[in-house]
Amino acid sequence: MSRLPQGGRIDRSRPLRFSFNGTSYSGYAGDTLASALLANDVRVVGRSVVYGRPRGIFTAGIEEPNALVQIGPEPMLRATQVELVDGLQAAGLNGKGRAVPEQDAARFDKTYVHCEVLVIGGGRAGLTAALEAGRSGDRVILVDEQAELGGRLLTAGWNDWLTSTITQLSSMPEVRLLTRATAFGLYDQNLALVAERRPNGQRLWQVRGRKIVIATGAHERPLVFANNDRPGIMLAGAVRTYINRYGVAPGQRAVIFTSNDSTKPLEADLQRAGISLEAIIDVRTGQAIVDTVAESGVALESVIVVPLTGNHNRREIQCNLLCVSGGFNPALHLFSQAQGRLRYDDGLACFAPEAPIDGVEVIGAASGDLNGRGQGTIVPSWVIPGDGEDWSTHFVDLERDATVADVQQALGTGMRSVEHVKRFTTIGTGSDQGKTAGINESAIIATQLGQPVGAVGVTTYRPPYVPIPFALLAGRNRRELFEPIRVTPLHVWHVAHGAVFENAGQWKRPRYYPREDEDTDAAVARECRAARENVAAVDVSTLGKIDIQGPDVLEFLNRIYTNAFDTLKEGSCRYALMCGADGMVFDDGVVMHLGPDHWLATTTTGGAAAVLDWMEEWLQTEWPDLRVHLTSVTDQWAAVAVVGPRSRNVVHSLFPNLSVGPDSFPFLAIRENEIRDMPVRLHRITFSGELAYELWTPSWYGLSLWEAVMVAGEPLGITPYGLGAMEILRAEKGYIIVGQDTDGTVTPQDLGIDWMISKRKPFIGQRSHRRVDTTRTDRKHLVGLLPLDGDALLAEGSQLVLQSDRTSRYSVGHVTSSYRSPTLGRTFALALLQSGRERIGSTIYAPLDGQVVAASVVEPIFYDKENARRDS
Amino acid sequence: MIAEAIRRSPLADYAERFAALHEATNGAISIRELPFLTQINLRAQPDQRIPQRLADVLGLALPLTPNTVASSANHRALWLGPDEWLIVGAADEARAIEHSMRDAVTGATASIVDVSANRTVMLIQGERAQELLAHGIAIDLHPRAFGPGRCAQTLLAKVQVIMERRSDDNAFHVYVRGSFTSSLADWLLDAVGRPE
Amino acid sequence: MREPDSPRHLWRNPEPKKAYDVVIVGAGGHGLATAYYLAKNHGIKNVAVLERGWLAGGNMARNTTVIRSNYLWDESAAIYEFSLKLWEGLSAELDYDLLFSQRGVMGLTHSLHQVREGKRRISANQLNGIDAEWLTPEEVKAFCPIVNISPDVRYPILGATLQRRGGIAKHDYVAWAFARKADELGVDLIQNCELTGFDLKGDRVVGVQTNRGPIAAGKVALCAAGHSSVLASMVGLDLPIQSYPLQALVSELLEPILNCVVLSNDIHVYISQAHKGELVMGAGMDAYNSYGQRGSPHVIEYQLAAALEIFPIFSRVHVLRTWAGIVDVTPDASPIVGLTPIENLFINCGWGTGGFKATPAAGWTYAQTIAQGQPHPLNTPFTLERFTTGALIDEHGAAAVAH
Amino acid sequence: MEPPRWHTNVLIPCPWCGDREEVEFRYGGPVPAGYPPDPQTVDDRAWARYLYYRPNPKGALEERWVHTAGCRRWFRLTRDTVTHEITPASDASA
Repeated sequence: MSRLPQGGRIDRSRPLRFSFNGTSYSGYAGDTLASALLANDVRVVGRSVVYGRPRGIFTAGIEEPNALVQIGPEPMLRATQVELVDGLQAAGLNGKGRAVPEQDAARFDKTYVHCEVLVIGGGRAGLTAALEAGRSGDRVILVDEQAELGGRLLTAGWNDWLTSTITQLSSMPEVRLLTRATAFGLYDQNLALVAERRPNGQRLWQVRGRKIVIATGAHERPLVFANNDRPGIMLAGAVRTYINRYGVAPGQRAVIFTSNDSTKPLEADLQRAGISLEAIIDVRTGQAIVDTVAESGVALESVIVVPLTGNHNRREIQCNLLCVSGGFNPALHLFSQAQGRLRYDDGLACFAPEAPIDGVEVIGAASGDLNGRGQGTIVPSWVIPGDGEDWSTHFVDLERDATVADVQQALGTGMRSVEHVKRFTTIGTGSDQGKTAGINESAIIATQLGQPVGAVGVTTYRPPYVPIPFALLAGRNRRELFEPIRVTPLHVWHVAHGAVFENAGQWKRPRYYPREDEDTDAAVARECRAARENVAAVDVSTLGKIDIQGPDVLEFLNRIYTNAFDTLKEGSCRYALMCGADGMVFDDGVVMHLGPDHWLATTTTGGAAAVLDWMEEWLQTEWPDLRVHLTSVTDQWAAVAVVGPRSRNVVHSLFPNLSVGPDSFPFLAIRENEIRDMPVRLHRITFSGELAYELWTPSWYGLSLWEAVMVAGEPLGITPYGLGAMEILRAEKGYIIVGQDTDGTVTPQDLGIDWMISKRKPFIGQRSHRRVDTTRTDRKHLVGLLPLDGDALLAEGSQLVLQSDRTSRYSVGHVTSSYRSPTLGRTFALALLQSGRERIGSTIYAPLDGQVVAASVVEPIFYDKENARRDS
Repeated sequence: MIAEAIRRSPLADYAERFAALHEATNGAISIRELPFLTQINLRAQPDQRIPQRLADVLGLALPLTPNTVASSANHRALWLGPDEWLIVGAADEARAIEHSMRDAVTGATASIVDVSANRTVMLIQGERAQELLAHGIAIDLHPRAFGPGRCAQTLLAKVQVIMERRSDDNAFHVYVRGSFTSSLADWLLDAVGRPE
Repeated sequence: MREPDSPRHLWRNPEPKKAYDVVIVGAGGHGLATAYYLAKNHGIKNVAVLERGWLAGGNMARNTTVIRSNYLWDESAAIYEFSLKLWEGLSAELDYDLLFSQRGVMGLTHSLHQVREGKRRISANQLNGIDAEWLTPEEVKAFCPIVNISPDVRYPILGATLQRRGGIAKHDYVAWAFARKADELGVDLIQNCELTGFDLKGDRVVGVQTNRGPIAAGKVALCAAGHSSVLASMVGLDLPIQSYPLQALVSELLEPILNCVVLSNDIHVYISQAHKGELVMGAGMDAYNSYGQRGSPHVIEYQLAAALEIFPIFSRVHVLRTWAGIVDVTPDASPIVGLTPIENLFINCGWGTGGFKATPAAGWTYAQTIAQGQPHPLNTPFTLERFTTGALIDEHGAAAVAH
Repeated sequence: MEPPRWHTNVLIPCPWCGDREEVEFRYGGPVPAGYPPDPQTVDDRAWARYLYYRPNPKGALEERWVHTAGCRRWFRLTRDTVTHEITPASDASA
């Protein structure tokens, strides 16, 4: 055991058991997995990803490149960041993680939070800033990635200031202190994303801070020399942390290798921990370590030291701990993400913020103030030559196993940009994101090319600052909460009556209501027959509904829709079509004239939001002079269509005082009535081609209305039906579904519904119908198809060709809708077919997956061409 | 009075779950549906003389400051847009309010639409109510930014809602469209989470 | 080195000459491929490729490397299938292992609408001689066992299209390989050379101005993806293009787990596992114009929720790095390639999210267009003129998800 | 009484509701040239320009947004397409 007899911030009264690679060990509360492994003399924690070299713990923090572990379902965690808990089971990784099926019950959630000041980093600088901001009464959030506030103070010595500062902050009602919380992304307009580790999962804090204070400190960087990757080689600051904070001696015989003053306090720490200091090799005094030795091939056993002036005076020093410091890099990742520009500072030998950015302040070591780290005078010694010409063990990026030789080769190919070298060598692309490698890479390139480091620059910092689990960004938007679910007021009835549902955008809509032993086709066919032969009902509440009022509504509607509405009387409605400015069919629906200056338009279920936006866009941006007001009332109304030759009987029994005959309540008329206290608006409109009534009532009566329809229809055997039957019924009549029989490339003329295109008034899209392409006579037209074999079902989506042989490769259209019709006793389809109207009477072919179905081209209407049933 | 038997509010099935939530959080969060409130959508140009005439009818001045609410004993008017308000009253007053409002706007360009059944209202209150809502709502709900008398149309868990802070600091009205209501309620119940 | 055969030489870094027969603006994949095919197929070697930043540092460095040819319309299918055929021989052609892996591209559907559109695409592909097949949910599971086909999710999988010949390649290697071959044939690749203007004689372009001085040119070929509008505006040419950020991300390295490319149009996600082991994922485009090479985090959050619907096994995998490329999008999501109203000025842009997979074919056909001064048969449909006539090639269905 | 402003900077400043998250809005794109008073009189080329050509500058762009999840008002603002810095329009007209 290398646990020191005393000291550290661990709780020795709380021993914990854990296992690593199947071996059991013990540690204490307050340990990280890394400190506990060191305390148990576990020196090799993994193998490197490319060369399989043994690797040990290298740092004490987030920048760790070597000690990657898998814990349960979570791959590639840093042992230096994992808090020890009882029963922890970890396994070392060789640079690659494993995705395993999720079995844990961890909870990942998100919350928004606002503050005047967000301080990132709970070290001395961050705490000071938070205290100052907190005293003003501002809302302050202080986040820190560690389990305890204090940052480097936890290593450099706990003191009264820290205790008293935290006490003061905790007493401020508008100050929130978040530990175990890593700010990993800084976005436009001061949005910070913070990942907080919680007892049973993680939380994503989406923080909007009016001001953001970056106090993220600095990362120590290694020196680059031959065989600089052996277990036992560790950043000097990490050694201090293990001794002081965790009460662990990471070795027994130490050598310090440094280029700056920051290692001075380490000397006393080592002594206090009983670690013998064998030598201090300071490049500033003209000495360097040029190689390391591990006779047993695993962990460090000695280092080779030579004067930099020549290697004739070589000496070997036995040691099992090499404490390395190459200076410090301010942790500028977040500043850079926020579009802050960096400059290279020759005196500090690091990149520092060039200029402040609005709303973001950088303080402490992150700002380039390295006094607190005691860097002092630094002689950056970016690459230390080895014994020979071999640079293949001078590791620049430990996680990616990339060396100076790799950088040299990249430059040899002609590459000059640091971004190219990064891609060629993979330096900086590991899960540590090159926190200990990046600046060294730039400096090595600069050295090799004889350029200033600042001219080479660094690769762009991109979020996240630390690896973030997919599950945290997904949050609770999983499974049924992935997207909101919309249901109609009748939904409970549909569920209770066994409906099979279909997703229609966000809506859940019944597809059919199977009875015992019925398959889909049988259920849909039964529902179709009921609508054609008897009476049936369908929930159409999902239709978009827009209330339109004002003196200029008529003019507005005339401009928006292809139809003209001048002749549409109050108390009547009309099928209506709208095009985009490009002349292509955009949506359809029914326009209802309800009263003086009062109209209502329905839209397709999927088009409701887009159509409302579209109408508002024209009103607000192009036609502000039109006095028209729009109000979305989609959810105000439940709507039930009662359909079929006997629908009149049902409606009559529901509304005994309403005259429902064909003359008194004709097709396209609207009537107001009520069932007991339930107000109902009735419309003679149909999407099935049958005699039909669409009944609207305020949504909270919807269920009662539907139940009343079912009760009134029961003696006749009324049948509820779903989308499956609805689609067949409408297709038999040649009624299109926008988005299925159209695809954004179809004009009303293509659909053969010229009668809906007014020639007497301008409307949106009209001009586009005169373009060269839209006036072609060989455009694709909507046609009907009847397979020659009435049992053969054309696949929806099948392309169409003119010859039956397999050589015919030129598509002349495709099948848009295709069904088995119980009414027709055969299959049929709708299609978009080139020059389709001229091809009526001919035969075309639909090849798919080796099958070819022949079909004759017919008018796109299969049932009741005279509309006798509709108008009956 | 309308026969309740034929009318059903979107959250009729949630009473038990809401009660359980209240209990599980020791009252720190409670959710209750306020069904069937009268809601009238008003569109009118504020520069016309309509506001004054409506003020007489409703007993309140239409709020002209965005995202604020004006109240009288019986009604509240929520600012929804520069020419749009939501007039809220007790249940079953829609016809009466609509009628008197229509009289008040005679001769002007205005639109009055009964949208009482378009949205239902959830009363979410308790000391943790704001924290719960912040899980899904991006605007700043702190009383300094969103105190009593404030309202906002925004997104809650991707669902369009109207938020209104009630006079009690810890109480919010959430107006949600009927079709989204059960989904939003499920989301809220899940958001409360488990004790840690 | 990790690749024993990784190259010792890729390109020279020459100073620009005073004049070239052809100046290509933009050293992305398309620019480099165009230069290569100009030299190789047409013997035009006095060519410079000018690059504002570092070679292949734009969308070529940022894309998610999906290669497929299963586009809907004949015009698109023809050029993308030609491209796929070139990909199939490209490693040999360029003497560089591009890690081209035909592991199959599966397009999941979660709605009856997308099922219909998927079958429509398959039928069209089959007519065009492009391999395409339909998979039932069970077949999806068999093809890619980690896909969740449970009906207990918000949008269950209803089936999938599959192009087995589709796959991925290593984007950097593709750029470097084209660059090396072009360089070998005498093409000058000039980095850190920013175009600042055009030299015109009447309606004819005769050269360009750069931050490294004027360069005379017999012909100038624009090839700058997201920045096409910026370049074209320097010569007074308007393009029906908008530039949007398209975000992508990678995970840490994982042991092999995902054996194919998976796309989902309905819930906007696409994902593959690269050769090295990282998951590479793309999202939908951000909604607004931007050249900022960064997007909004909510896009990534949605994307990962969508990915976990399909792959719950990736729950604890980590996002390592996110970024955005700038894609140039046309009104019909099809490219604009060919001549311009200005003599000797050529344009290749508007590939939107499909640029990477088109790289060899775009280079091949654009090179011929430049060399011969008239469109190649495969890029003929993609003229600017189509926006006037209305003869759009609407691939929105195919590109609704960016890949 | 001042209109309430959310206490922090967020992406899109609705001239009515204040600064709100981008997801509350729909992007209307660069402000197009106005709708031709009589489209029937413009030629195909000019009509194509109206339909398909919009400014796409690298830098300041005047564009439209609509606050779909809020007040449903269309409005203009100027946004830098590189820095994403936003300058609200001087008035609330769309």
